[in-house]
Amino acid sequence: MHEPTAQQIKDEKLYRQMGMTDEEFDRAVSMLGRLPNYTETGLFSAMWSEHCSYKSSKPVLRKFPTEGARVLQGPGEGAGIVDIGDNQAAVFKLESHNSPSAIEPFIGAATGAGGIIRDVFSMGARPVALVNSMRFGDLSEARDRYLFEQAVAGIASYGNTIGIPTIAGEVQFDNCYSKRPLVNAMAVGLLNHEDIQKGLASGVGNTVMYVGAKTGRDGIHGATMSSAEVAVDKEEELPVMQAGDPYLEKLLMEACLELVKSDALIGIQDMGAAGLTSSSAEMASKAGYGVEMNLDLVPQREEGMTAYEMMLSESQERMLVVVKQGREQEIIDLFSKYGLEAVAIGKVTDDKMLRLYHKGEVVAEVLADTLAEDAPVYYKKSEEPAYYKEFQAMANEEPNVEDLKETLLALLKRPTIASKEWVYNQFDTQARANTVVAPGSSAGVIRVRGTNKGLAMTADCNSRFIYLDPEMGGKIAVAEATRNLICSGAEPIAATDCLNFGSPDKPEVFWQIEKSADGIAEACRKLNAPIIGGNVSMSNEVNGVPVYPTPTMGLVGIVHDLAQVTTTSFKQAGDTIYVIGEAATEFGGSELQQMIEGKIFGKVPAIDLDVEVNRQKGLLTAIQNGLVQSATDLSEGGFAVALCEKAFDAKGLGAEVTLSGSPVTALFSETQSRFIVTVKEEHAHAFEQLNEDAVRIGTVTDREEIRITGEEDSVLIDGTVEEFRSAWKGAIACLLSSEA
Amino acid sequence: MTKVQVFVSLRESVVDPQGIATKDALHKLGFDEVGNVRIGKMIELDLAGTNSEIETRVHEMCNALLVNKVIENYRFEIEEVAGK
Amino acid sequence: MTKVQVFVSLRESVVDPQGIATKDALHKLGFDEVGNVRIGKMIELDLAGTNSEIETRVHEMCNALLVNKVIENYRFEIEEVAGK
Amino acid sequence: MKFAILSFPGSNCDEDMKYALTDIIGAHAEIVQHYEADLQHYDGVVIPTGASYGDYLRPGALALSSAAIASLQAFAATGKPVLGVGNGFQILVEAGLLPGAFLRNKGLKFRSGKTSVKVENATSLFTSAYEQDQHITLPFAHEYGNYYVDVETAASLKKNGRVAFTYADGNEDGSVAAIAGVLNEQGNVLGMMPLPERAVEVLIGGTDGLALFQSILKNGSERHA
Ligand SMILES: Nc1ncnc2c1ncn2[C@@H]1O[C@H](COP(=O)(O)OP(=O)(O)O)[C@@H](O)[C@H]1O
Ligand SMILES: [Mg+2]
Repeated sequence: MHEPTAQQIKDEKLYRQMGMTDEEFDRAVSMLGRLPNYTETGLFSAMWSEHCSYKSSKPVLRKFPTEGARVLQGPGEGAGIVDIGDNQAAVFKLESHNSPSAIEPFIGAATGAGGIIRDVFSMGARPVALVNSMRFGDLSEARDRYLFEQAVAGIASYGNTIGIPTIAGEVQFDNCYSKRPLVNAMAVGLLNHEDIQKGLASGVGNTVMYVGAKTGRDGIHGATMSSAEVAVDKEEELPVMQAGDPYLEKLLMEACLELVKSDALIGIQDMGAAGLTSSSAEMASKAGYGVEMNLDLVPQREEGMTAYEMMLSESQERMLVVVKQGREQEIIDLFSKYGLEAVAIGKVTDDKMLRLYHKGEVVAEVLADTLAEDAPVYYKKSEEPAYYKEFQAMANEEPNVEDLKETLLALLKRPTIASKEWVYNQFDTQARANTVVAPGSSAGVIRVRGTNKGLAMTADCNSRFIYLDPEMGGKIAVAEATRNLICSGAEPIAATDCLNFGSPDKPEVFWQIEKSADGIAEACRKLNAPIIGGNVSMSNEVNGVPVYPTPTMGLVGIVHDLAQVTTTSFKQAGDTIYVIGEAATEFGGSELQQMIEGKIFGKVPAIDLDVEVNRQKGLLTAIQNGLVQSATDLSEGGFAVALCEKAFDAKGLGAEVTLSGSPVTALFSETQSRFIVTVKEEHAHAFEQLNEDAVRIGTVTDREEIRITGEEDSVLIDGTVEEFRSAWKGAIACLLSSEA
Repeated sequence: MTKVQVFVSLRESVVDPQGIATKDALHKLGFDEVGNVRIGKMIELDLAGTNSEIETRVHEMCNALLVNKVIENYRFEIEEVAGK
Repeated sequence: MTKVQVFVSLRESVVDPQGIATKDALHKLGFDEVGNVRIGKMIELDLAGTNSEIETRVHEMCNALLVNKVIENYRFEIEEVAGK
Repeated sequence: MKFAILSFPGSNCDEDMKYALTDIIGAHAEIVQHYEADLQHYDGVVIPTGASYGDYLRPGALALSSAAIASLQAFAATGKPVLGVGNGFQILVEAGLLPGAFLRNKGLKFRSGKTSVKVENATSLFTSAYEQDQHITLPFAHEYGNYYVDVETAASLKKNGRVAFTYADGNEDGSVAAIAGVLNEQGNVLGMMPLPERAVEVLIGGTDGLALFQSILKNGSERHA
């Protein structure tokens, strides 16, 4: 293949095929002071893609609170870092791999996990747990079942092979995600403060080394691709997928974790999106230096690769490291112990240039800042969609429900509510032997070895609420995540986010982005969860229709004493059952509304963050004082579903409760800031003191039955735990085996 | 019944970690003459029908299920059971 | 370099869960003419040496690593690169 | 007693095993890398689980390319205890130290969780601290847990008390005769898919795995005395 000349690129507007607009090309030309050649045009197009530059989301991200007493590293590096005491810190980030997963779900999801794990150990941290958040169509179509099964298998294969347990996550199903799944992966790591690393290329003359897998022609232009809508029907024409190698990454991880102990190391960064280009340009730009690389020295998997191909390849499991001049051999020896190659491919310069040599010629010479720092920033047009006014004008009404018990059974079978066992039984949730709470409770909890502390983590986002009312929905996403931590006995300490949206060029979509960010920012401030990192994935659309706005929140909390770890399940017959918070008639965006009406509309449940903060404080204090036996937050499906979930894994136990008010509302409304808590009788008084909104509604029984009565002893729900459990447990497997 | 063997291999440029690890192992065992190693699938099907029917049907099966076109190529051989 | 294709299949006596699942899936998709399905491996090696050397060496590789005789059988084909 | 935890590239639960043996059981254990595998000075060898060589080609198979296998075979021949769990079991089988082979799980999926296991032989040096026919609960995590031996071999394993453990309720992965753990003829090599090192603490996976390590220690120190 012959590369077009700079003139042809301009005249034939070839940069457009690389995802660059005319304005962006002109901007590049004026910054460069000349026409960019083919390789240079590739550098600009990749670095100025949304995925690398955040050009249209930057103004929105500025809204987020990023500071806090515990924050050691906010957004900007591979992952954020928060202090957890004892000179240790937690390192984590949430990242999307939506486009690759839409094309090849197994590989896409697997490399998503691989990438976020690299982000974490590139900070010097040992990855200790994985969390994921996924969205798919409702499983009625074969393609969506395939995407779901394969994405789960992909995450499983990467996490299981590298030996990092997946301890929490969420999966929701809605046809707005049909053929356009969302696959977000989060990794959490631990490090000692002194081991914190940054991606800096500093110190003139220091050596730039390439470590890990060889470079091939796979994943070229992945960065620009993941910023564009994917046409799933044209599979053959798509660029070659970058497949992952969890085995190699395990070796790379161990080598890098040994490397960070060496004083020869200056900086280290993962070759993620836009591989060699982004890692070298960003490391130089962040450090205020230049980088010079000889591409002939880059380890290559295939023959005859051009500079363009090498710079834009997204071959996986590669890292760029900068080490002190003269110490190269140590590094080479270190990596060879793990059967890996470390190759010196360049050096740090003082002229701030990214300069590339290939076959003895300079093939690219660009100021690193122009690629990174000075990427364009867009203030997109934002416009309130008509539907929003309409929905806000609607009155809150109860969906009409014939049979309460049948409705509960049907809700328990909804894939979004049903047990996710089918998913997490495919993950090694126990690797590293630190998992205190595995998937199945509110949040996952791991022990921090050598201390009596635990780390709790969860990912949450109810996108139906965000679609109907982005600001309220944004608050709810954060609140739900913190509730999951609180119910596990953890104090939330920081958050990461992954903003999954449609095209920002659509004013309604950009409005959703802005508004939900406002809600998230406010809730994070109120709930003391600074956002220490995140990721943006835009243009999640099929045939021009955007998915529901889905800004997934990943939260991490500290359990100060492992004895305080609390789970969902009932513990003991005779315990008192409390509900915190009253049900209101709020069904907009609820699972019940979607189930009965086949669509969502109206106002979402209102959330008052002051009330939220109060109740969370009261509940956490009660848990920390050892007053609580079990705790659950109310989410999709409302009270009845949550009550059942508390019985499903509690051998030999059931519940008898009495509710007041309209049955449908009492059982199924998704009113916010609510919890079901069980308490030993002797602690009832102390518990009530701390939680003024807690109302006694019944007791845990020693019969595996769920009995809910209403006013005047009317029986609302009466059934065996088994009949509810079997509906809930088998639902997803059943949907997957269905024909057509 | 006719026996059909479908050979599925990874597209060029798709990395084959399994092949690479296997190659390294072969070298360690002293088989230094080994260059590239690629690992693919062999799917053996017993089918009813005339050869020309079978030919079209197998292509359909590969597109529908057996082959992941995003990362894989395939070819197949139809052999008379007699031919065994 | 000579290209060698090693075909590894499960022994008759060993049940092949993947083959069974694939057969069921094919039937679901309407390929009712499909009888037995067995899934094996195709290992492609680039090798240096004369054909007769290669022949002995490939047998050695299969015994040493590529094939587990407890559950698998193998055969292989040596094809001249020219022959491609 | 001094244990070597034999770690191959990609073995990712070697630390877990070391923690169980040292911090919980109180034995002396060191992680020995496959390339430095000189095992003579140890009283027991444990091969941990966790995707050595990425489970590529066949789980456990690529370990055959390591020099450690020869020293492992030599060590086993001395009659000292060798324990392989999960991927460690797969390696023992590929190395010919135990009979059989592993197929993909019947359900074709990686499965992890806890399973009920029956102690079929409580007289071995690995199991003497259990009761005969005792039911215990152990964690497991594997995609190739489907143990295969031909019918005759299965019968003779049973007859000679070489089946250490079977799956007690449900044999979901399809192992022949529900076999979960196998001994070699001399009884000094045990391979098992359930993971005892993940069941040594109330906080984590329960404590049903403790007795296995206690057995090894007890019998080990006796044969030294
Ligand atoms: N993809 C997944 N991976 C791991 N765990 C999951 C996944 N999806 C759901 N879970 C687990 O299943 C349980 C229920 O999930 P979910 O219904 O989202 O809980 P909640 O409503 O409290 O957020 C949680 O423990 C969650 O961690
Ligand atoms: Mg949730």
